Amino acid sequence: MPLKEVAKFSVSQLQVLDEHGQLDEKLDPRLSAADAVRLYEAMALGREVDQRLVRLQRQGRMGTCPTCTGHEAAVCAPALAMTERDWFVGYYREIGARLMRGDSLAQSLRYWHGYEEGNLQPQPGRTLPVTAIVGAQVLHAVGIAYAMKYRRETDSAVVTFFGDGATSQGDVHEAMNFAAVWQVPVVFICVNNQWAISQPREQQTRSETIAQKAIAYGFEGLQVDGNDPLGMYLATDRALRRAREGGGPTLIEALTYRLLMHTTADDPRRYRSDAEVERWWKRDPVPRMRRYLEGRALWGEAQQQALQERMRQQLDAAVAEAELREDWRPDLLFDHVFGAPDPELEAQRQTFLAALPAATAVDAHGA
Amino acid sequence: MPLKEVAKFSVSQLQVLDEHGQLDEKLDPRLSAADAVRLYEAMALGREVDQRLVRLQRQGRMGTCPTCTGHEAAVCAPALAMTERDWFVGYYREIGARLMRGDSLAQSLRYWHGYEEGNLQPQPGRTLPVTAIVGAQVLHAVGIAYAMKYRRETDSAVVTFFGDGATSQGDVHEAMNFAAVWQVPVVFICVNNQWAISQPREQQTRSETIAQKAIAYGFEGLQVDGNDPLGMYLATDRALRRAREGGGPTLIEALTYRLLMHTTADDPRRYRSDAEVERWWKRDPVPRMRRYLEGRALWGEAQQQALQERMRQQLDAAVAEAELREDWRPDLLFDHVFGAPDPELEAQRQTFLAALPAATAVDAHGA
Amino acid sequence: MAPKLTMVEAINLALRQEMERDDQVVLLGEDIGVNEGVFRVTAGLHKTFGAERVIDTPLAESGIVGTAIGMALAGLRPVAEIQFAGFVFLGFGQLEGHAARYRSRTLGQWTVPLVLRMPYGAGVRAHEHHSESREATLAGVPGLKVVIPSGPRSARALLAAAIRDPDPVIFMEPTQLYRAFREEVPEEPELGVIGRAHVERTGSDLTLVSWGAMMLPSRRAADALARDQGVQVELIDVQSVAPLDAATILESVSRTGRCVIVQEAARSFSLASEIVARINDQVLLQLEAPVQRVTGYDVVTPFFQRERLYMPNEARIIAAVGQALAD
Amino acid sequence: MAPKLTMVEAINLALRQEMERDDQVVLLGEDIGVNEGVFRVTAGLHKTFGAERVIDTPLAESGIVGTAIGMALAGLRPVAEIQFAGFVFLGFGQLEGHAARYRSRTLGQWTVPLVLRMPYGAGVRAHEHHSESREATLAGVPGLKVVIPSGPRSARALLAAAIRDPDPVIFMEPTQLYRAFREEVPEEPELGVIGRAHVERTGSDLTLVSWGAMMLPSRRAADALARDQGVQVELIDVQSVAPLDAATILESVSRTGRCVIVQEAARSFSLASEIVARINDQVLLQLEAPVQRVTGYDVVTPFFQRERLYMPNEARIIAAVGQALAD
Ligand SMILES: Cc1ncc(C[n+]2csc(CCOP(=O)(O)OP(=O)(O)O)c2C)c(N)n1
Ligand SMILES: Cc1ncc(C[n+]2csc(CCOP(=O)(O)OP(=O)(O)O)c2C)c(N)n1
Ligand SMILES: [Mg+2]
Ligand SMILES: [Mg+2]
Repeated sequence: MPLKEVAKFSVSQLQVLDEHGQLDEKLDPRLSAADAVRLYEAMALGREVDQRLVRLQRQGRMGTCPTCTGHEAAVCAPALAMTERDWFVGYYREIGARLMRGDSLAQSLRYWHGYEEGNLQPQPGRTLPVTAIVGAQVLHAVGIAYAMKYRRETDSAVVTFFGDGATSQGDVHEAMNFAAVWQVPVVFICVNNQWAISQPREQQTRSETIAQKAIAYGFEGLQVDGNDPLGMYLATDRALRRAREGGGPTLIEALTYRLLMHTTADDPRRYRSDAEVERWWKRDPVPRMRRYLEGRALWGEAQQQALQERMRQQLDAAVAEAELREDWRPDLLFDHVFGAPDPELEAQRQTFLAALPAATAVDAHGA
Repeated sequence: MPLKEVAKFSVSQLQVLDEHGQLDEKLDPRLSAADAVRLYEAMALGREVDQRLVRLQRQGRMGTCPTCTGHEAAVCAPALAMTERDWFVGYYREIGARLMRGDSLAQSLRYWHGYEEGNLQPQPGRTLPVTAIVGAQVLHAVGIAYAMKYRRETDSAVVTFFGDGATSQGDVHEAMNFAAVWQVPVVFICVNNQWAISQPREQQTRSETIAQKAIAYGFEGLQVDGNDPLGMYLATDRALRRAREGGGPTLIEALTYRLLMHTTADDPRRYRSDAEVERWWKRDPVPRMRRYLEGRALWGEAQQQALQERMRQQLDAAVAEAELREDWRPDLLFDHVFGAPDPELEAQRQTFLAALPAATAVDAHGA
Repeated sequence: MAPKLTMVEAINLALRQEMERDDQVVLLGEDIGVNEGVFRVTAGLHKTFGAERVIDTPLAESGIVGTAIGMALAGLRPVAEIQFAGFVFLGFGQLEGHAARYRSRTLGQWTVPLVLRMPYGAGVRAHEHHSESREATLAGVPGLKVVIPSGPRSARALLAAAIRDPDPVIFMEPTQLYRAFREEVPEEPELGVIGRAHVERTGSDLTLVSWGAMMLPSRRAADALARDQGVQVELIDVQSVAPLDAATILESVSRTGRCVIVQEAARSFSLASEIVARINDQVLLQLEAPVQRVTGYDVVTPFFQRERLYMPNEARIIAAVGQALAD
Repeated sequence: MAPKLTMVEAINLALRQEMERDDQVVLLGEDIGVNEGVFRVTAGLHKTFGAERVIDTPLAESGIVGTAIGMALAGLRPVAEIQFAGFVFLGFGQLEGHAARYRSRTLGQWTVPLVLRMPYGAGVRAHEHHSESREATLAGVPGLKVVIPSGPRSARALLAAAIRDPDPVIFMEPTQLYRAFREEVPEEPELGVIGRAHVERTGSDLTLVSWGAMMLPSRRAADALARDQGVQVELIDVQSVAPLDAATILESVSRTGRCVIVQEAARSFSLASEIVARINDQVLLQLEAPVQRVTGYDVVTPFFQRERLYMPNEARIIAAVGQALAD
């Protein structure tokens, strides 16, 4: 065996609905009319929320927040493929999908406006809150998947989202390796939007694709057009089925693009060209999905008008609700350091409350 | 592009001198007689030191220490391929190679016997000390390689060693990714000895080979018979040349086996079969290299006898030197927390020295 | 009579009984299964409960902590082992950023009831990185509990309590005590109380505070002081570094007016410093002499040849008590 | 007259001048090159010195710290940036296990002269994980130096000193001060002294100790106390958390007999606690009242809506001074 080949691998790319609205019939997941409309509406709502968040932030009514424009297919189609029994373990750029999972829009607005209260979701069920530490949640996903396997919850798998930048983190590596060794039901979705703040994808890693990173762990990786809602649905659905059947993890690389700034504090023109951004606007997933619905005669201008109006109302109501501070209690955090009260913390709470009038004055001044 | 293949990869395995002493002429690196003998002697010395360390430990004259038996080809052949200008960044299982690099045997014995003094090497040059935190040193290697590239030291590259278990660590992942992105001159040698203490290779990671992990970073990985000194030499030499020429990193997976216990505190019969160990003894690299020398008429029983005698003397002298405590100064560590004295530490030193008589009594009692 | 167990056996008993009681308790770590742990703490458990509940993980500490967090979020009760405390800092990001915060940031909607066990401390002639005492680094993260037993019985009771605790608990096991002595440990489950110190010996002359392996020389010093000098110290075993039971310590100091704190850890930024600060806050005016801290030094933890020289011992404790009484 | 710079500009000046002085100084971090840092601290440097010396790294903090250690071992002078201090714990294993130890474990044969810069602290309405003050966690590792400036001029001088220092220096930059005020910073290089506190204002009634962003309310409180109550506090800027210049603080306390310490960090296991312990050790008998600690609370750092409520402010400081004077 002087110099012999011992292993061979390949990486494939999936696209079902291309940027011209052309559908690959053989791969068509044949969404029901209801699902197809639901998916489009979720994508449209995600887009709408994004624009409102930016506007609110510019008006000083919102904290620094990330944008999701461009990611709608990559995150909403997987959410459609998931059931309530599946776990959603995301990062910070999936607003549309989180709303599909039952998160409250008003609460999400509160979260980004710097209130812990915003993390209280009406029925958190199996949707974890936003995480800000890049990559960390991917390990949590694998631990949850272990619990599902351990409990024989064969109707449940875990879908976890992270960015192209996150693939550099040790935690993401450790997570994929643990998942493979344990053969647990988890789907890794890398939302490869070509940038990690100002770091372009090619300088994040030298691999030709992100999908091929799965080879390092011995499971399948697939590259998907992340702006293709049907492709993302199909890939996630297949991976989820495999996971639930005991086939272990899959890595899906969703090739997409962050069309706006990293967060409202970022100015992308510092590091990327308008031409590049323009090219990607042509591949925008939201109109692509709309054209698909129109092709199936499920959508038209009237529906669009109605949807716009519904979204506007929904957003106005959510903003109003989010801006209520009825439940505001300054010392809330002292309640939740531990599951039971601690004397030292209670003493500190008294100090805190005694100092509050002066602190509130400073706050008004400083804010 | 519905479902199209976008990337293809393969992994090869290299062997030059097989377990029956059969040489692949086409791949023969044609070592000079002097180099061939030097390599064998280093391997033999590594083996000898290992056995002595275990004996000393059993006699209570040595701390807990790892064994290197079986790894001689995997570590000494790369050391032969390296020049003084190259950096050696190892872990804890390369004693034979470290001695080739100029480390003092007596100092190494001191190190394993719990003396900081043992880390003082006569000419540390470009050989970093032993590291115990699994995987951490691999990042240091990449930083050093960056420095070499930055300084245009084109005659210098870095070779770093780590185990199969270490591949699970986030640090090793981050290191390989940084190295690829930076295209720095570093050779990653994974000494895959099939075990990480009691964890077998297949439960460490599900990938078919360790070599294929390089695919995740976009550089070449190669599997080498790690018990084949010529194969290891050839692979390292090629990778070093490529590195020095600006071709970036390479991953070499050295397929070998830890023939003895993990450390003197370990009992491998708790977790692996004698039969498996037996099979690997048949592939022992040291006799393989000897047969190769004999085939080239460079070695015989007389040389072997002389070598044994030299090694015995060298070891006896080193043990005697290591056991001298002439330079022993209890408060040594206070000197080296920082590069300049600090008043608080100096005050603490006085407390320490004042308490020393009583502490020494305890020590005699407790040790 | 209850059997006499070493601390290793007592910890093993707690693990076994908690696993029998609750099938959501799973163990994970490096070499804890087939090999039964490098200190044999998990002896027999892999055989009894199988590989699914006693999980040999890949070699990655952040992975161990991070997946344990996920397990806990999903309702399991993971008891993870870090092979030596020196390696826990590879998982510190997960502890600080996630285990410690989930309850607080979600106002109790999500919680992380995990236990992270780890041998720690010097005194067993181990290799570098295997002998640190960094309890303060962990206890300094709000949201983490840190518990340190000082003998077989407290180890068993506190570990059982940690496993049933609704919050993340770091359970630090002094290697020096693993087989240092045996103690009767009742077969029926005992539950310690996290957040409570233990007054091991009452006395009115001085309050002696310690924890973990340093309880050994502290006990010997207390005996010797009583025997040789008629000095009656009140000996307090801290047990719970976070939350800290300051009340018990302060009450004692307010009576005795004098205090010596003995810790293995380096001197600065330590639990001893924190206790002094609490004394300052609340009982300074009852203090008759400066608090004496008998501690490790602010140096990198020495290799094993020097470790005993750097660790507090009976003589240093007795000298500090003498100083506190003389001041 | 020297130009008036913000702290961001002053740090930038130090980086530029040190890079001009020594071509072995290289910068690395996330988004520090083309983007010039999320706070623009590295403005212009990528343009001037190129991508080889101002390195945009992949997104991995342990990777940043670990490769910087390698660079330093090889003789470069890396100045690494952690984008926010909340992420440094992903690299804590490298700091604790390697940066802090190389000198000691090799008795000086190998050293790690790196600087790790990081914005930290609350007050700029940032997202979670972006507002912690954990200087004590880092300073508690023997072998690491930790420096915190309180204004543009000290930031520039201390950073230059850190870059020339032979040991690993953690340089913590209070985000709240980045653009809070301008100060004259001379063009010609100034070198701060690591390990030395700065007596910013002398006074004989009470010693007020603080550092970082908390120097702002401390200064205001000192002004107000002098103006409104005729109380003269001696105001000390700690600057160097490790090594700590205890002598300067203790000398002052021994004169004033009273001390208030103001920190943003949580109360327990903190630098404030450590300073109290040092006071206990050496000047307890000169103390006329308990030391007052005005601190953050032992809770998970709040999201930004509550951050100002949790941070010390002028009113709390003045109240604590009043208490210390009354006791
Ligand atoms: C551990 C950590 N390091 C750095 C950051 C700062 N940061 C926030 S998002 C981001 C880029 C993430 O890029 P990517 O993973 O590609 O996700 P994207 O934002 O592009 O969706 C960085 C560097 C962080 N939040 N956490
Ligand atoms: C970070 C860290 N975790 C755990 C350990 C304990 N430990 C020491 S060696 C070892 C196994 C290493 O296996 P591998 O990388 O395959 O190297 P080998 O010892 O087989 O040569 C373990 C778990 C350690 N030293 N460092
Ligand atoms: Mg991205
Ligand atoms: Mg191995």
